[in-house]
Amino acid sequence: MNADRHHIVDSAEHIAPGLWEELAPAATEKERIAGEGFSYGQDVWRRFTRNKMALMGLWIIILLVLSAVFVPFFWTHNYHYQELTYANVPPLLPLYDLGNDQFVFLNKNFKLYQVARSGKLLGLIKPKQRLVAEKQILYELNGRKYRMDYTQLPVRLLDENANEITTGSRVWNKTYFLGTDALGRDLFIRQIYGARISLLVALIATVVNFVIGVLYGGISGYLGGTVDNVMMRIVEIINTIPLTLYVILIMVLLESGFTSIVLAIGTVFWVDMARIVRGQILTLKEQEFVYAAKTMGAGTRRILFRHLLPNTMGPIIVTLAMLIPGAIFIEAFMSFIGLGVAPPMASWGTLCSDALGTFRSFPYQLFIPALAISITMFAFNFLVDGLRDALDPRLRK
Amino acid sequence: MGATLLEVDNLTTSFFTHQGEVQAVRGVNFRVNAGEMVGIVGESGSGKSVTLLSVLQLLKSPGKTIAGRALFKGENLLDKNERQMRALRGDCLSMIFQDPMTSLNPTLTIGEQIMETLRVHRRISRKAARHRAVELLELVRIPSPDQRLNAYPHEFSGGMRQRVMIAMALSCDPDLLIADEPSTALDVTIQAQIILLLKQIQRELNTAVILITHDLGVIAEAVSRVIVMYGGMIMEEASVEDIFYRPRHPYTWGLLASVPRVDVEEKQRLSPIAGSPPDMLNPPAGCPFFPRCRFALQICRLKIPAYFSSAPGRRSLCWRLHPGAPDRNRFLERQKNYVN
Amino acid sequence: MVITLLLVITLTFCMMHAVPGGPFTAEKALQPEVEKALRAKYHLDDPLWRQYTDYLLGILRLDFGPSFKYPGVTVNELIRKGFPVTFKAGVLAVLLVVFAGIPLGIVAAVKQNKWQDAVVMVMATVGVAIPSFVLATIILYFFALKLGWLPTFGVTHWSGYILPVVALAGFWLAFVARLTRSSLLDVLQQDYMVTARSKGLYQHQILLKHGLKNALIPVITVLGPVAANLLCGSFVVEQIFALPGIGKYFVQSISNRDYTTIMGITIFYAAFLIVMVFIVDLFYVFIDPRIKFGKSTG
Amino acid sequence: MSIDTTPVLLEVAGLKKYFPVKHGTFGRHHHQLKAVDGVSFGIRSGETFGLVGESGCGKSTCARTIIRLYRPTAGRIIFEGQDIAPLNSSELMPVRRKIQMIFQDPFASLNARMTVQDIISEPLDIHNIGTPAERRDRVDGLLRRVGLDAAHAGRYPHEFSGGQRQRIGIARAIAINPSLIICDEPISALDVSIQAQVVNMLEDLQADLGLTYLFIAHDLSMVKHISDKMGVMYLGRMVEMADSREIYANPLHPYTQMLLSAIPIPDPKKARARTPVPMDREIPSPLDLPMGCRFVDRCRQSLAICREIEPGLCDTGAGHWAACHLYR
Repeated sequence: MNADRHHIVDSAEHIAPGLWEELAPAATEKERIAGEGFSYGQDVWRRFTRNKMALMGLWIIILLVLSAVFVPFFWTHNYHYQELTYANVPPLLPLYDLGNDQFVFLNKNFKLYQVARSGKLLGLIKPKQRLVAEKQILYELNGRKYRMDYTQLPVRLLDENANEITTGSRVWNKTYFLGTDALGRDLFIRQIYGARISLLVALIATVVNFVIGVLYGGISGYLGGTVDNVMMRIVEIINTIPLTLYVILIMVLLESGFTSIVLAIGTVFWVDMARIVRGQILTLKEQEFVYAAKTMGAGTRRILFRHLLPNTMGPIIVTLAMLIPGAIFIEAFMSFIGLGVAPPMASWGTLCSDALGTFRSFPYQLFIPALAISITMFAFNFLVDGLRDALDPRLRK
Repeated sequence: MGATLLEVDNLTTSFFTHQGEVQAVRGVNFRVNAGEMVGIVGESGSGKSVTLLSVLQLLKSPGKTIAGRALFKGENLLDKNERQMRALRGDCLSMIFQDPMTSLNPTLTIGEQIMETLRVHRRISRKAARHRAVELLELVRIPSPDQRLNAYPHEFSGGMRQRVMIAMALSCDPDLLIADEPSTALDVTIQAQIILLLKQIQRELNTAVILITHDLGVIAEAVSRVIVMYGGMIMEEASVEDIFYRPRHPYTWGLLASVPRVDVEEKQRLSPIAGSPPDMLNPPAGCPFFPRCRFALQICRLKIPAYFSSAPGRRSLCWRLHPGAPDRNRFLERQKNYVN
Repeated sequence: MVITLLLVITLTFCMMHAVPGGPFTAEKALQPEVEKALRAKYHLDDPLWRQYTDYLLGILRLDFGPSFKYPGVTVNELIRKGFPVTFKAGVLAVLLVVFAGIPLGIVAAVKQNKWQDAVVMVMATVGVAIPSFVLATIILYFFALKLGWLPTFGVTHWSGYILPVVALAGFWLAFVARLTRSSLLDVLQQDYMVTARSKGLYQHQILLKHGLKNALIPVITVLGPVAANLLCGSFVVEQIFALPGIGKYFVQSISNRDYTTIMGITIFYAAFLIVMVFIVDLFYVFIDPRIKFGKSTG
Repeated sequence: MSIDTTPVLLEVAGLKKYFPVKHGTFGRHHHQLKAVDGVSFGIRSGETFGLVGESGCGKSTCARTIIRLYRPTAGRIIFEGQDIAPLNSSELMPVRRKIQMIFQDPFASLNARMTVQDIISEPLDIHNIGTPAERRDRVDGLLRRVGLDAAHAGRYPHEFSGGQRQRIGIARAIAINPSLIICDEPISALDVSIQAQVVNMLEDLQADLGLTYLFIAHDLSMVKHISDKMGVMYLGRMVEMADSREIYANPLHPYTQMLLSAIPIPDPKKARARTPVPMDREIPSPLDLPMGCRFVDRCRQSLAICREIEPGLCDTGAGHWAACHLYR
């Protein structure tokens, strides 16, 4: 028997006489209250912050937004300047140590660069002579001769005695933090611009969802009847066809470009939100607290904004967080198939598609934007999961 | 009265939630004899359903039975693994639930749901199972049972679904039927039919029934012995007559005085129990009922009392009944104020 | 169904004809007489309503007309050539989604909060976070280029389908696994599951007969749209793996501004999709007895 | 209090509320669900009128139509001498100050996003009563009136127990001093010991504030306890109406008899001594009503005429009304 749990005492036990006194009624009749006085918002926040992954997602998104907004103001490169001498320079440079604090980097496109030990690019080394027949290029550096041999790939660097020089340590490219693309544009700043595009798309999707989706669903659900029938019929028809098809059609119609993406997303991207809000409003409308407000004489506006919508906020936020990655996804997809932003503007989708051609030699050009998209998606997904758990009424006591 | 069928001893079950341990059942012990109908009465959160779900090992995830034994025909159910329990459930021990609307699988015909129990435990052919299912539906008075076997639950009314549940529970002639608030979700007229049906089953099939309810009226109509639960503990146990005419626990008094009586002519004011049920996350250190008890003593706040028994099969958990308690007889006189 | 399709046709038609300047202006300036001849050839001089009715009648005869850009090639031919490849890849991908996604979801739900669940959920989260074109290029890079296990493009051999199908199915597999998991977890909490346990059924009966049948209802609802989206996903996957499918022609026609092909393929897609959704609806009625046929489809 | 001389506060005459029911999306066969189908009764000032019946009998719809949550299909609702049935929402505003409602579900009837302070002061807010400071004082007073701590005004509903929430609902209902309160199953979601608390509070408030109640419940014993007069509803119709004690002592309609015999009595000897009226048939679908009397299929005493003509409610003497051919 678990004695400390139950204190079941023997009837023969002696009880101190003082304990037989009656309890004052005040001590027994008092109303208890269980909670700790947290509002709904505080409660949600507490549960949200307990979820480490969700919190991480939130931080990543905040970081992304901050860098997308501020980095272009002070970054030394801009997104459209082409420096063809530095085309296709990767972010990681395997260096050849030539002694005397001399370092060079040999790119896969047969270009030799002089590099500082720190990883700063110092300049392209002009070849002294091209031996096309032998598939060799001769260089002279500080009085010593080197030859680049491309009889077999990957290219090798040989010294005067035709011995292969082995690469030393790899250093991070200090001039182009994430390397350059085929036109010698700084990929880092292009990534940031890609983030700008994606986040702008996310912002627009949010606004559209909020304004059109919530309003459409709210009106449809609140008014009900024939209005609701007609409005839902429209949504049903839009829903039969996948969003991607619509967006493609709209993009074809409007010529590609950022405004078209915005328009395309804006036209059809609110449908899910409208359906969810409508469903919520339909259930809430039959809740007794709404009837209570009506019996007090509350007007439509009060009922909608004080009673219905605040109680729909949870699902709205979760849906929003779910739709944002979808919007980013679609933009990337469109840009990838060539319907996105016009060059020289960069988005993650165009970066990926640009990199596709040379991706056997320069996979970093593809992996970096791909990673950027994926991390952003991860962040949003974790955020959604966290929000859903925090807002789910079933998990609340 | 038959031999002991089920003996529960010091059963302790908690739910381990995010906020902490909710002590739903705290050291409950009682026994049920073969063929008898026992009522367990208590308000929501008193631990009455959890007790029986623990016995059948049907608790959902944060719930865990920490201590105790549940001897069914001498074997401890709590020692059995899922495989052994599976063989018993639906066969010797079956259960029906409060809400017939959600307790039947909406995507299977009721015939299938009755027959599968038979086929698992009796290993009979589909045809034989179907034959038996028709018999069972006749037993619970469902009209044209042969056709109704092919119907889905949503085609039945609430009362009919509860009959189907009972038919399902009876399919393998269980020794013990646990009915967890079987009539609460139903209208009074339907409730009366269901209770009548349970009484008839207990009488005719000699099945022991544990009837869990919060309705004292249902208890008075149906059972022979009553267990009153509060705050995860048994407050009082006695025969149905003793509970209604000679109760000894202030909580039982409170319950009796809270319900209006149709059968009494003159209008009288109800005397409710003040306050709210205890928070089982932080139950009182002493008697769970002391914060709402009019007769609470200093000791009630500090220590859980022992059971005081005045006759075999009758016990009450109250310090006022302690041999050393002051004014013990005057206290017992008070019961007259609470019973008609 | 017919109404929706008609709406799609009308919408596509209007959109294509609303393109400023018509289909030939995008090119270098054509000789006026050449343009005139071309316009006459493609009946662009007819009044709009006439073009519309002609087009509708054509579709009724399953004729999507000639391609603007490839003289002598009809859209029908393109579809006939491309569709088998797309369809094969699509069906394989759907099968992969169904037969891998649903079981993974079940495992995760049954082993909730155990390592199996964690593994599935990590995989599923990765799956929904990576766009199909990223997944396609990454697996292409590793399995075809780096490891050389599988061909990089073409479908001359069955192994050529492996990577495209995985790339196509990836996102939806993860999506379906997550959905199955949450749906089954939901169902496992239902009262009738306790009833099933209280009846002493076997674990597999409880899980498969009682749990899964109910849990699959929401999963089946999304399978129609999933199938549709798999087809749309084929646009880029076919591009990356150089599969001669319908999606490849579609992307080409977009960059070529080949309006009749865009229109034809869009309508073909839409029709295919509507049929898929319809089939799913039929299945839905079958699995959920509470839904009467006609109520859900309208 | 001599009830018969006090004025009638609410009179409902021939009240009907039908809901359209659709079959399928294309279906044009619109059925009508006759939730309330010609109900008449009156409540005198300071009185409690109880309304009982099985679920689906239309008692809640009746209440919601009277408080004008629904627009009645037909009939009059005369409150303080004015027919409020045809009024539009702005014309209803003065009436809304005088009729309030207490709801069944203590969880769903309070907006979870509002503090108790906001919930209780909302009616004051809507009707522009008092300054913010006065409203705060009023809320404090109301909270104490219903036995809660005024210090908890800033808390949210989910922190309170079911009984406490129901008291918050009562405080909200009495905040603007209404004369009529419609109690729509106010205790059926509560525990036994809490039900009595709420019922006693309602009785005290009636005595102190001179309130009039329309009390709806399916628990016949509680309705009998609290109401002076009561009506029994069956499938949208009032089948019997009389003084509460009279109905229990002398039920006329076979349906009332059946209901009464079904009530479990918390007294083992009495419970086992009585023979229940057999009730093996269930309530028919309100969409598919039988011809004639709606109760005919479940009735043990039905006559040939019962299948032909629907009986009207008529006075069998001494204000005891019944709608049954047995008493014509």
